[in-house]
Amino acid sequence: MKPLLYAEKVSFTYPQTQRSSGPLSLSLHQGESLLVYGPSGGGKSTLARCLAGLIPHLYHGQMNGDVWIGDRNTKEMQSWEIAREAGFVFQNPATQIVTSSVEDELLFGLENLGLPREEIKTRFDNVVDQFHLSSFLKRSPFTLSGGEQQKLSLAAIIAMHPSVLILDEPLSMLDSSAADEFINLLKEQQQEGTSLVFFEHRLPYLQDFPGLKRIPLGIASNDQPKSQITTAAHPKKVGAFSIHVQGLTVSFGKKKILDELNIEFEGGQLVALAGKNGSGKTTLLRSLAGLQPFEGTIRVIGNRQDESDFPQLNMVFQNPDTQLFNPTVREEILYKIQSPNQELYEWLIPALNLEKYQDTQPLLLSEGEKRRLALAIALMHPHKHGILLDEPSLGQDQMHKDLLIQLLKTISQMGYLVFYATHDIELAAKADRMILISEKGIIADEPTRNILLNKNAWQQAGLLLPHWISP
Amino acid sequence: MKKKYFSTFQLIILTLFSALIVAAKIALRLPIQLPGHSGIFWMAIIIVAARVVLKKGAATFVGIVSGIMAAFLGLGDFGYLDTFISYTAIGIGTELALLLLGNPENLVVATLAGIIGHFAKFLVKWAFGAITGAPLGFVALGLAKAMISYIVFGGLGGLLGGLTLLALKKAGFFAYLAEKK
Amino acid sequence: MKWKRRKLYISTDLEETSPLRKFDPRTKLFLSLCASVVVMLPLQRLFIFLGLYIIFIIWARLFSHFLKQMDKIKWILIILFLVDWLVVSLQLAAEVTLRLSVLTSVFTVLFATTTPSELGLALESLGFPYRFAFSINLAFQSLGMLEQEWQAIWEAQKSRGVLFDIMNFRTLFTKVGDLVSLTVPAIVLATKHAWVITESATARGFDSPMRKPFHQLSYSACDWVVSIISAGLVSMLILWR
Amino acid sequence: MSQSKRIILAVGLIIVLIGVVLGLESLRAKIIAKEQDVSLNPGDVPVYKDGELLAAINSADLADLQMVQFTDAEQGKVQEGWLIMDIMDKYFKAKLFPDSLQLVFSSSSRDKSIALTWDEIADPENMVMFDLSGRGTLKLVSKLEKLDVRDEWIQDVDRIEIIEP
Repeated sequence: MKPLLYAEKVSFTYPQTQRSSGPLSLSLHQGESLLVYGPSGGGKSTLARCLAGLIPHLYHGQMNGDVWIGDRNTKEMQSWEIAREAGFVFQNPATQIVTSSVEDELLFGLENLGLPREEIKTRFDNVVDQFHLSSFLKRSPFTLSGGEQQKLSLAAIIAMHPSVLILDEPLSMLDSSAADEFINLLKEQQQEGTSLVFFEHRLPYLQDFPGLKRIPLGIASNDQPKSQITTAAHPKKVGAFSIHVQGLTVSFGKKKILDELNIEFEGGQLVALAGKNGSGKTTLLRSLAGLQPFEGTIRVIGNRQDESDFPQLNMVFQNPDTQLFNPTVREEILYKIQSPNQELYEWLIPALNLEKYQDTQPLLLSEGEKRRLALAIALMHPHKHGILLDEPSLGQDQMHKDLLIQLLKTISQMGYLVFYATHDIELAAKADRMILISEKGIIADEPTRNILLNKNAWQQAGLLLPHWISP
Repeated sequence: MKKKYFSTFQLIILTLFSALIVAAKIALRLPIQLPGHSGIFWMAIIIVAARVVLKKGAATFVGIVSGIMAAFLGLGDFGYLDTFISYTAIGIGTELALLLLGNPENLVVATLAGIIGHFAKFLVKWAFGAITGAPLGFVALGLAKAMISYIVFGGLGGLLGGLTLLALKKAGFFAYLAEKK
Repeated sequence: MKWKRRKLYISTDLEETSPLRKFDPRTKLFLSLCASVVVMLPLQRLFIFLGLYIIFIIWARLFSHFLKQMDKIKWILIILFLVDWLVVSLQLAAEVTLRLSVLTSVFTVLFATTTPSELGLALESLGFPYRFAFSINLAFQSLGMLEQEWQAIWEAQKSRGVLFDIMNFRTLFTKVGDLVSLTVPAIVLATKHAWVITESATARGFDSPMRKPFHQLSYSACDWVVSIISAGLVSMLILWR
Repeated sequence: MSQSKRIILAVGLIIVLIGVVLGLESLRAKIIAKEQDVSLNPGDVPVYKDGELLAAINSADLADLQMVQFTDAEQGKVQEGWLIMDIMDKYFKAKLFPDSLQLVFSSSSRDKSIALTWDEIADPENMVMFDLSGRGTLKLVSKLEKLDVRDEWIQDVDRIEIIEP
């Protein structure tokens, strides 16, 4: 039987950065599912684009090898001809939306196929039924949750009846329950005969995906981190303190995002904040960072007498691109710091595995590297009490997540408070203490081990505790 | 198949830059009560747009799309028509200025292009006044003062655009861009 | 520098209850253009037009929008009227004030009763390329996201010690350099979004020569009637001696 | 074209634009000012000051003014007409003319002219007035010594010039 999708030693090299990916060879038959896995920076996204014909149609660079869809070489097809055969689901559900309503989003691809009106109508109705979208049709896709957006993106592609579906880390922005739901939708698609190619590093979610064939991506990541970070090397330790949050309330208009929260933190703790998207995680962090007007009190009580005011916590923002604009990584880290602590800098750079990038232009770093850079920026800035991190694991593979956790632990051991918000339960499970939050408020605030055993709390938070995470 | 004038990427970049201008105008308020101060970000972005998409018509396109948006959102003081035309005029003015002046990575060029582009908006407001017989916003302020303020903010915006381009270049933005069609 | 309170969605000025919602956007565009021509008429005819115009605006339930527009420029109207009256004549004062108020408000008929995507469809059917209509829609749907991004950038840079608070006319010149820390990330983020959207749109067949729109505008009998009547009125007002 | 030339050109362009705006704006101000002026019709007697047209005296407009008369000493005929001071009052309402202000009445067809001070005109005893001739033109007559014989009268006055001292 002829494969639907056939790739032979496909590799690609970017012209500017000279980063290269591949080679990858695979063949995919009707109803089959493949998983291409490997560390971040190994070129998964690039190869996914090669399979979907976005490379070479949208990218400059050197593509070797060939991809055939059916019996046609993608190099010889027009991009809309490829779109008819191969659907592509992107990593970030919010940014791949191209129209202003759910209805238009579903129609977009169908219109481009040039189908007759009746055919469009039929396919539209089918997909609305299948994905239970009828109550959403007039809504702006931006009012949907991340999980719903990713579902919509899938629906919009399925409506086009592609024979192959290529998925580029579709789970990385989703919380555990949304990820689980999305996987179930894909299982249904597979049963209906669609062939799938996953490029994903959140492997545990795909553990029980029926008939999934695994293809390891040959390239070993060439930025192996230093194995150990020691607290001894760190220049500075802080004295004991505690931060008291009392009656913290934040409202947008009439809607209360946070309602009368009471939390106490101690210096030296590593605390995770877990909850669904929209549960107020970011708002809580912003309040602690002093970026968000709020009612209630947040104050530090330290061992020194004068410390009874607002805490000094530096925030590491979710999207590192909101900060980067300097010519080199070094200048970026040291920007606007009056007298930088050289000792700290020397410690931080290898600890964050940024040594060889000091003279690189920040915009040319990979997503993971940029996140580490943002962390370096926050840590270099004078802060008394610690750091806050918003979704620090996005775009990081397992190895870098381990590195990150190791670093955060080190920082907390020096006496700082480290408080991070995440939807990644695996990452949350690495903290000493976890706070589970939902729209209704704090559901549980206990040592991580206890929370992982508390099934009831997870249910209340509306989150699925994946079975492979155990205390 | 016939090649489109703007590639899909260029079209979408210009579209998002147009929206970026309007978003800045909505989000950002300088504490200065002088006509035309929103021109700082406006001119900066439009000049960057013209450099990023190196094709004739880029600045005009940004002007038109942001003009339509501003009209829909009810921005501007003298109604939809005036708003639309003045945004469009900025686009065309900048376009023509850059056609004459060349690459806005030169800060003098960027500043002058900013002045000319922003002056085009002033001309529209002024012509709008002349058609109705009214000196419009210049009643209270005086024509010369209004003109100077437009020139200053246009120039500052152009300068910011030029500085932004230089910083983008140093930070590796154009290398990022060069990989995309 | 100040940021306005975080707004999640920026809505257009749409008036849902207006009977004009049902009309073809092309009709409304035509009406608005007609009205802006008539504005140049001499005073008596301008008065007749204004009478008809206000009746129309009230019927279209746009009177509050009209008042809102007037409210924005009320001081200018008052000053203009007084100055022109004292310096020149009552006639000129009336003429100028009326023209300005009408010109400021005529396009309410179009913009307050049409959604961006309807305008997109109208432009497409008037012969503008689909890409242009697509672009307008995309610009609108990206607005909320970009506004949040401006704010995120500002916060991120502020937390690094870039200060914009002491911004007055004099310090502005020295601060232009610091503003780069806002514009560069803003440009980078917008470009990255543009790229993802480009990929996403291309992967769903954007620019396919086969494209057929699903929603189509139709010029109804009502549209014809309104267009013809307004065209007739306008030519009557212009030609009448 | 070199970069510096382009820049100079652009600076020039900006200056020209500013000039055009300011120029047109002052022109527009003038046009508005002119709109309130009386236009000059055939038969009118224009009143100028510093070359600027201030008013146009039309004999038909004078009908509502009070007529005065005197008998001239030369031929004993009755001269009837409107006092110049009344006419001036009609056209330059509420304007106080200083006594030393000069009005020059001239006729191009007769090549005659005379300068009178406001002091002389404003004295009703002097009877400085316009007499409507049979041809419909205005004739300046007076009991003033320098203007009391036919030879000194200004027939067919077609220009009045106001001269400030």
